[in-house]
Amino acid sequence: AASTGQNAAASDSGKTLTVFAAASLKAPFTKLATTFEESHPGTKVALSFAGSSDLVTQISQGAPADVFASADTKNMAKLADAGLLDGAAATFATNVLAIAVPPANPASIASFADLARPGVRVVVCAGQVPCGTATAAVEKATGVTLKPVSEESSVTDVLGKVTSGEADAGIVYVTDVKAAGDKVKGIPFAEADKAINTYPIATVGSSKNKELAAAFTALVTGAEGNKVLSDAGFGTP
Amino acid sequence: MSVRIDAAIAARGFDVSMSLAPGETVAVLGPNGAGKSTLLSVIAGLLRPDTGRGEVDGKVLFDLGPATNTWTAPHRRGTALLAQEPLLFPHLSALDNVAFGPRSAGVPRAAARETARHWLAEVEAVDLASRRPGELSGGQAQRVAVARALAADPEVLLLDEPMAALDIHAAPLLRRLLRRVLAGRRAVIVTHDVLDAYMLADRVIVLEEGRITEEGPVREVLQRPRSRFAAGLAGLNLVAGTVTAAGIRSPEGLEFAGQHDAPLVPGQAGVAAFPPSAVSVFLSEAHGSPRNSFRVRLTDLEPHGDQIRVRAGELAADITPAASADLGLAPGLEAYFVVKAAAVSIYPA
Amino acid sequence: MSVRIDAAIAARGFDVSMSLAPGETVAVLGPNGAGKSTLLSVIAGLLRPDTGRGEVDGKVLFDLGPATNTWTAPHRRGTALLAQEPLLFPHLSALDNVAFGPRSAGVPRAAARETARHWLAEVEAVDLASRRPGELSGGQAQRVAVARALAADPEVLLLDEPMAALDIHAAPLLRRLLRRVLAGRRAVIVTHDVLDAYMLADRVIVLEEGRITEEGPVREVLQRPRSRFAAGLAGLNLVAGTVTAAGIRSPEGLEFAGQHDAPLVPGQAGVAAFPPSAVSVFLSEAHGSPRNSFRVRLTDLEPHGDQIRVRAGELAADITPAASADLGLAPGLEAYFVVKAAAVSIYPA
Amino acid sequence: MRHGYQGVPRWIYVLAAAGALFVLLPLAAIVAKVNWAEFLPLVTSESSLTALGLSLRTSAASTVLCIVLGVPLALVLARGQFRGQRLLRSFVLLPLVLPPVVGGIALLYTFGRQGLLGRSLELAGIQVAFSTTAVVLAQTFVALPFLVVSLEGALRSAGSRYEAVAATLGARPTTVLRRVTLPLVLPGLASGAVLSFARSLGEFGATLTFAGSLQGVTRTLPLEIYLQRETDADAAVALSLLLVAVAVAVVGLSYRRPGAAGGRGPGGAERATRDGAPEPAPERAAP
Amino acid sequence: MRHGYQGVPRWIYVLAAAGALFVLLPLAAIVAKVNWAEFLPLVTSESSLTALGLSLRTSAASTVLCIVLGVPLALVLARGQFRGQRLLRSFVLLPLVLPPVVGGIALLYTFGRQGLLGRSLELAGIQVAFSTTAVVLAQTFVALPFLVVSLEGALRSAGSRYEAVAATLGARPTTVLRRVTLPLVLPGLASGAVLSFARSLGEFGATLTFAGSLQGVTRTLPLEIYLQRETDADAAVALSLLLVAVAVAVVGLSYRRPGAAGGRGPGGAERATRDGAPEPAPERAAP
Ligand SMILES: Nc1ncnc2c1ncn2[C@@H]1O[C@H](COP(=O)(O)OP(=O)(O)OP(=O)(O)O)[C@@H](O)[C@H]1O
Ligand SMILES: Nc1ncnc2c1ncn2[C@@H]1O[C@H](COP(=O)(O)OP(=O)(O)OP(=O)(O)O)[C@@H](O)[C@H]1O
Ligand SMILES: [Mg+2]
Ligand SMILES: [Mg+2]
Repeated sequence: AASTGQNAAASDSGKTLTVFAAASLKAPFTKLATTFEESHPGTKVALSFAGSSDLVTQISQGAPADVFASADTKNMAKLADAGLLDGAAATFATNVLAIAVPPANPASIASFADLARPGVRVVVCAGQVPCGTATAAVEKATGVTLKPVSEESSVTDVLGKVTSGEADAGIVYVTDVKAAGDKVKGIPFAEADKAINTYPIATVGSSKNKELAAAFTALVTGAEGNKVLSDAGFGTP
Repeated sequence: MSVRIDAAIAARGFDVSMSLAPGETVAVLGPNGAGKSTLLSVIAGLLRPDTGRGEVDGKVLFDLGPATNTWTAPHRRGTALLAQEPLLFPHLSALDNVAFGPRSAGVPRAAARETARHWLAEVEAVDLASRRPGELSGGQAQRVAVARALAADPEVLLLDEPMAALDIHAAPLLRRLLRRVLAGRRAVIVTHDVLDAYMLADRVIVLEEGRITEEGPVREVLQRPRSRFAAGLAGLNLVAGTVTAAGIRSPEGLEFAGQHDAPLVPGQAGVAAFPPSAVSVFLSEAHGSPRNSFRVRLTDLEPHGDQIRVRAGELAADITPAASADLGLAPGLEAYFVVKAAAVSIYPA
Repeated sequence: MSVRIDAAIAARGFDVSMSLAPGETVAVLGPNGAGKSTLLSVIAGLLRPDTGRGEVDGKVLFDLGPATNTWTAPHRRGTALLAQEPLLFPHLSALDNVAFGPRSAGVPRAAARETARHWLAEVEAVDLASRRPGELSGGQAQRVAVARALAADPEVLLLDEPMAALDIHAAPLLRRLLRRVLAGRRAVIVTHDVLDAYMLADRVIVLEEGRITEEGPVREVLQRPRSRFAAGLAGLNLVAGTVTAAGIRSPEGLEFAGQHDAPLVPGQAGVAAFPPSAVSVFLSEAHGSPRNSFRVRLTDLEPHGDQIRVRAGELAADITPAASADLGLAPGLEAYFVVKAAAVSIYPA
Repeated sequence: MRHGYQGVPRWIYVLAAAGALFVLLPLAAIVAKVNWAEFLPLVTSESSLTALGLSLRTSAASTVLCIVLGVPLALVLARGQFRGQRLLRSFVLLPLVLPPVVGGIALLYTFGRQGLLGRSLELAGIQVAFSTTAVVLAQTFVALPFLVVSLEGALRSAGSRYEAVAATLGARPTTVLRRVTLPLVLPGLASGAVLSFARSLGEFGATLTFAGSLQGVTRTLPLEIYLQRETDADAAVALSLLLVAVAVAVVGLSYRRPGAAGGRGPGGAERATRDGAPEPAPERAAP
Repeated sequence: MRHGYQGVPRWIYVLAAAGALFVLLPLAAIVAKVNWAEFLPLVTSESSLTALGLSLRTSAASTVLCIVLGVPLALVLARGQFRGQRLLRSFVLLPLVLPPVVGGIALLYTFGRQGLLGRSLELAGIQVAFSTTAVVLAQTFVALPFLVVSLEGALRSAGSRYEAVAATLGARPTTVLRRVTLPLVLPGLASGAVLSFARSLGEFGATLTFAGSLQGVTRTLPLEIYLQRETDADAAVALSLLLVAVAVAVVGLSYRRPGAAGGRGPGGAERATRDGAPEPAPERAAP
C-alpha cells in the first residue's frame, strides 16, 4: 500500500519482476508469485492481469514486462512474429471446454447435442476469441450447429450469463467452472478434447531481468507450478 | 370589499393590510425599499407571506396562519403583474410576448396575435412586433411589457412603476391609455409620480418601512398630507407638532400660525402644511404682516420650472431667479423663511 | 476637443458624431429607441461600431474603417458606465460591488472598502452595505449602482438614466450629488428629465432615430427648441413651417404671428414656439386682440400642477380647473386655441 | 455591428491550446496509424455496417428515453423542494461512477429472468435480456445522468423569474413548462442530449454484460470494435474512427449556431446581429 | 417568507419518479444481493484498500488537471470567436464517444514508448505509460469533456453582461475572470468537476490499456473490481458498492446547499431567506 506513483520497472531496479498474465490465470499466478518471492528474498513480483490481447498491445507499445503468460498461442505468436520475445515460448498448461449450466439445470442439459435443442438459450464465446475458436472446432467435430443467443467476447461474460440464470447453458473452460464454485454446474463432454487450448509463457525481449524471468518461467513450468495449476483445474501439457 | 389583503413578512419588516372596492384603482406611493413591490408580489402569488390572508371576490388567494395553509397558485388568481423590470421572454418576439396572456387563457393563436397587435398599437409599438426583446431599447421593452400585462385582461391588474424608462412623449400616452383601461377595473399601481396618482387612482396608499402610514382618496391625502413623504409628493412643506392656541408648535420650538376649518384641541398632534410658493426669503428678520418667520441655513438651490427652489433642510421656498440673484443666495447662507398665516393649513395629524 | 466620437452602426440606423470639451458634461435627450444607450455603449467599448473613430485626450478608443482596425478594450478606456439596468454583481455584497472599481484599479481591499463606504453614504445606502443585490429593492439597487459607477472615478463618466426608479426624496439627493461630482468632470448623461439637463449639463444633445437633431447649450436649446422633441421637453408648443411676412405658416395652412429678434427671410424654414400657459381656450371663435386663433379638437385633459393641461393633438393649453369646468371641456369637443402674438417666439429652424 | 467585449485573457488561450492538444494528439495518433488501404473494406464490411446501424438506432432510442425520464428528473431536482432531494441527486449520478460492467450486472439483477422485475416481466411475456431492448436499457442507464446533470445546471442558472412572470399572466404549470422553461433551457437540453447520445454510442461494458453480443441484435459498434481487437488491434482502432466520424457529425449538427457568428467580411455586420439575437447584447436588458 | 412559485406540473413528478426508479432499482438490486458477511473482509482487504487509495488520489489529480485544462477550453469555446470553434467543440467531445479501450490505445500511440510524443519524452528520461501518471492521463482524457461541456453551458447561460460591466469599471480580463466570471459560474464549475471526478473514479478501459494493472501503481478500484470478477462476480459487485459509497459521499458534499432549503418548521422563514440569497427571489432584479 506504500507504493507511490513511480514506474514499477524503474523502482527497485533488478529486484522487481513484472509478470503480464492472462486474467484467467489470476488465482494460480498470485499463489506462484508468493512462492517465488519466498524463494527469492528481496525480489518483488508485480502481476498485471488483463485479456491476452490487451497485454500484447501493451507489450508492443513498450510496457515494462519481464514475463508474458498468454491464454492462447495466437497472441503469443503475435509477439514472437514481432520479435519481441526472448527465446521461444514454453507451454505450461492446457484447458478444455465444458458446459456450464445454472445449478438447477433448468433446461436439463446432459450432452453437447442438447444445446442445439430449440428453446435452449445457449451463450458462447465469439469466434474472434480463443474459447470461441475452440467452440467452433467442437461444433465442426460433432456436427452439432448451435444457435446461441449471444456470442460473448470473454469467458467471464459467458459465465456471468449462466450464473445470473439468464442463459440455460454456456460453453466455457473447465477451470472457469471450477473457479465459479457452486454457482454453476459443470457438464463435461467427450468432444471437448477436439479443441485443447494451450497456455504458453515466455520472457519478454526488452526485459532487464532475464535471469529472474527465466527462474519464474521455470517455476511455472516445473512441478510446483503444475500442482498449483492443476489445483485450479488446468491440464498438464 | 371585493379584494382584501392582510400579509406579514418578518424578514422584510412588512405588515400590510389593504382592500380594493369593485372597480377601484389604488396607487401605492412610498420611498425606495418601503415594500411596494413586495405588496404586489404577495398579491400576485410570487411571494408567500409568513402569515396573513388574501381574498378576491370570496376566492381565497392565501390563508396562512398557525392552523391554516391555503395557497392559490399565481395562474389561478386572475391577477396580472407588470414587474419593476420588463422581463420579456427573451425567446419570443414582442408580438408573441404580448400574445402570451391570451394564449394561456386558451385563445387560438391567430386571435391572440390579433389581440396582441391591438395592444402593441395602443402603446405605439406595432413596428416592434417582430423584434426579439434583446433588440429593444429600455423604453421600448417597457412599453411592450405594459402591453403584455394589459393583454392578459386580468381581474386585478398590478402595475409596478409602469412609466419607468418612458420618454416624454410615451409617458403621457401611456397615462391616457391606462386611464381608459383602468376605468372600472380593479388595479394596484406603484408609482413615484403624483400625476399618476391624480390621473389614474381613486385612492392612494402611502407605504413606509413596510407599513401603511397614510391612506385615503387621492385629493384628500395630497392636499392634506399627514406624513412628510406625502407632503413631499404633494410638493408641500410639512411641519408636524402639537396644536397650540395660535397654531402648531414644532418639536424644535417653532410656532406656525395658520388656517383651519375644524376646531382644534390644543395639545393634540397636528400638522402645518404650506406650499413653497407661499414662502418668501429674507436675509434679515423683517417684521411685517406675515406672522410666520424663522431662521434657516440654506442647503441647496435648484431650478424648478421658471422659479428657483431654495431648500433649507426639509423646507423649501420657490422664488424668482431675479430675486435669488438680488439676494445672492447660495448654499450655506443663513436666511429667513417667511410665510403668511393665510397660506398655512393646519389640521390634526 | 478632448473627447471626439464618430460612429455609425448600420443595423441600428445609428450615425452620431459628438465631442466633449475638458470638464464638460453633456446631457443626451431623445425619445425611446433613439440610440442614447447605443451611444454610451459605443463610448464605453461594449459595442463595436461598423465604422468610426473615437478619441479621448489623444488616446484612440477605436478607429474602424476600410483600412483601419484599432480597438481599445473597455477596461483601458478610462470610462465608467452606469447602464440602464443596475446590473449589480449578484455574488457580491453592495459594499463589494461599489468597491469593485477601486479594487480593479489596484487599491488595497481595506482602502477600497473605505471608498465604497463613502460613496454608499453619499447615496444614503450605507445601511445596505452588507446586503446582496437579490435582497435590494429596485430603487435601492439603482442607488448602489450609481455609487459603484462614481467610485470607479473615471476620466469620462457615462450615466444612463441615473435617476430611474428613485423615490422623490432620493432623486433630488442624487441630483445634488451628481452636480457636485460632475463639476469639472467629463460626463455624458442620458435622461428623460429636463431638470437633469438644466442642473447637471453644460450642453444638450437631442438624439432622434440615431441622429443628432439638435445640439447646444442647455438654456439655448430648451428656450428656443427647433425640434418637436426638444419643445416637448421644454414644455413648449412648437409649430414648424415656412417664414411668411406675418410670421410662420404651418404645412396645414395655419398662420402664426409672433416676435422675432433677428430679421426673417420669407420662404425659409422656421418655427413658432409658445408656452401652453399663453394659450387660452374658447368654445367659439372670438375676435379680440390676440392675433392667433385656430380651431382644434380636444384630445385630452390632465392635471398639470395647479392647472389643467388641455391637449389638442400636438398642442397644449394650460387653464385653471375652474375655467375648464365652466367651459365643460372634454376630449372630443371642438374648441379654439388663442395665443397672443406677443407670447409667440419665431426663429429660423 | 459586433460586440466589442471579448474579455478572455490572452494566457487563457495558451492553456486552452494545451487542453485541446491533449485531446487532439491522441486522435491524430490514431489517424496516423490507420492503414487506409484496409480501412475502406473494413468499414464497409457487413458486420461493421450492421453494428453501426444498430448503434445508431439504439443510441437514438436511448436518447429519447433519457429525455423522457431525464427532463422530469432535472426539473424536480432544480425546481422542486422536498425531503431527500440531495440524496436523490447523488443517486441519479451513480451510474456515472459505477463501472459499466457492474452497471450491467445491476441491470441483470433487475430486468433479468431472475431479477427483481424480470420475473413479473417474464410472466407478462416480455423477455428483456439478449434483446435490442436490453441494449437500449443499458445505454439509457449509463447515459441518463449526463442529461440530468447538464439540464439541472441549465435550469438553475436560468432561474425561475420568467416562469413566475408567465404564471402571473395566467399560464398553467404545463403551459409554463412548454412555452417558457423548455425554450429557455433549450441549449442546456441540447447539450445534455448530445452528451447522452455520445455516451450511448460509446457504451460498451453494461451492454456486453446485460444484453450480450449477437450480430444484428445486440452487437453494437463498440462491441464489434472490441471483438475486432482480439484479432487485429489496428483494425479495431481504424473501426473506432468510424465511431468518431459519426460522433463528430452528430455533435456538429446539434450545436448548429452556438453563438454569435463572428463574421469578418463585409456584410458580417448584419449577419452578426441576426445571429446574436438569442444571446443578448451586453448592454441590453433581457438576460 | 418562502417563494410561492413552484411551477412544476404534477405529472412531471410521476415521470421523475419513473426515472428515479429506473436508476435506483438496479442499485437496490445490487445491495440486495450483497453477502454482508463476506463484504467487510473483502472491502478491508489490503488489495481493495490499496486500489481505493490509488483511485482517490488519481481521480483527485485528474480532476485538478481537468480544471486546469478544461476551464480555459470552456472559456474559449463559450466566449471566444475564432475559426474552427465548432470543430474544436466536436473534437473535445470525442473522448466521450470513443470506447475507452480505444482511447487507451490512442494514448499509447501518443505517450507510449513508440508514440508520437513518447519518443521525445523517453529521451528526456520521462516514461509515462504504465505509471501512475498514465492512470491520471487516462482518467483526464476521458473526464475532460464532462467539465468542458457543463462549464461551457453554464458560461453561455450566464451571458457576459456582468463581465462587460466589470470591464467598464476598469477590471482587466484576468480580474474579470477571477472576480466575476468564475464566481458566477461556480455552480456549473462545481457540477462539472463532480462529473469529471465521478468519471475518473469509474474509469476502467483506458486505464487498463494505457497504464496496465499493477497493484499499488496502476490498479485502481475499477480494475480491481474487474479482476475480482474473473474469479467471483458477486465479490466484484460488492466491491463496486465501495465505489458507489465514495461517489455518493463526494457528490453529496460538493452539492452542499444547492438551492433554497425548504424549511418547514418554525424559524424556517428566516432560514429560507438566508439560504435563498444566492438564488434571487422571483420578483427581484438580479439574475
Ligand atoms: N429577497 C429579499 N430578501 C430580503 N429582503 C429583501 C428582499 N427583497 C427585498 N428586500 C427588502 O424588502 C424591502 C422592501 O422591498 P421592495 O422591493 O418591496 O421595495 P419597494 O417599495 O418596491 O422599493 P423601490 O421603490 O426601490 O422599488 C426593502 O427594504 C428591501 O431591501
Ligand atoms: N441588439 C440589437 N439589435 C438590433 N437593434 C437593436 C439592438 N438593441 C437595440 N436596438 C435598436 O437600436 C435602437 C437604439 O436603441 P437604444 O437602446 O440605444 O435606445 P435608447 O435611446 O437608449 O432608448 P431608451 O430611451 O428606450 O432607452 C432602437 O431602435 C433599438 O430597437
Ligand atoms: Mg419596487
Ligand atoms: Mg436606453
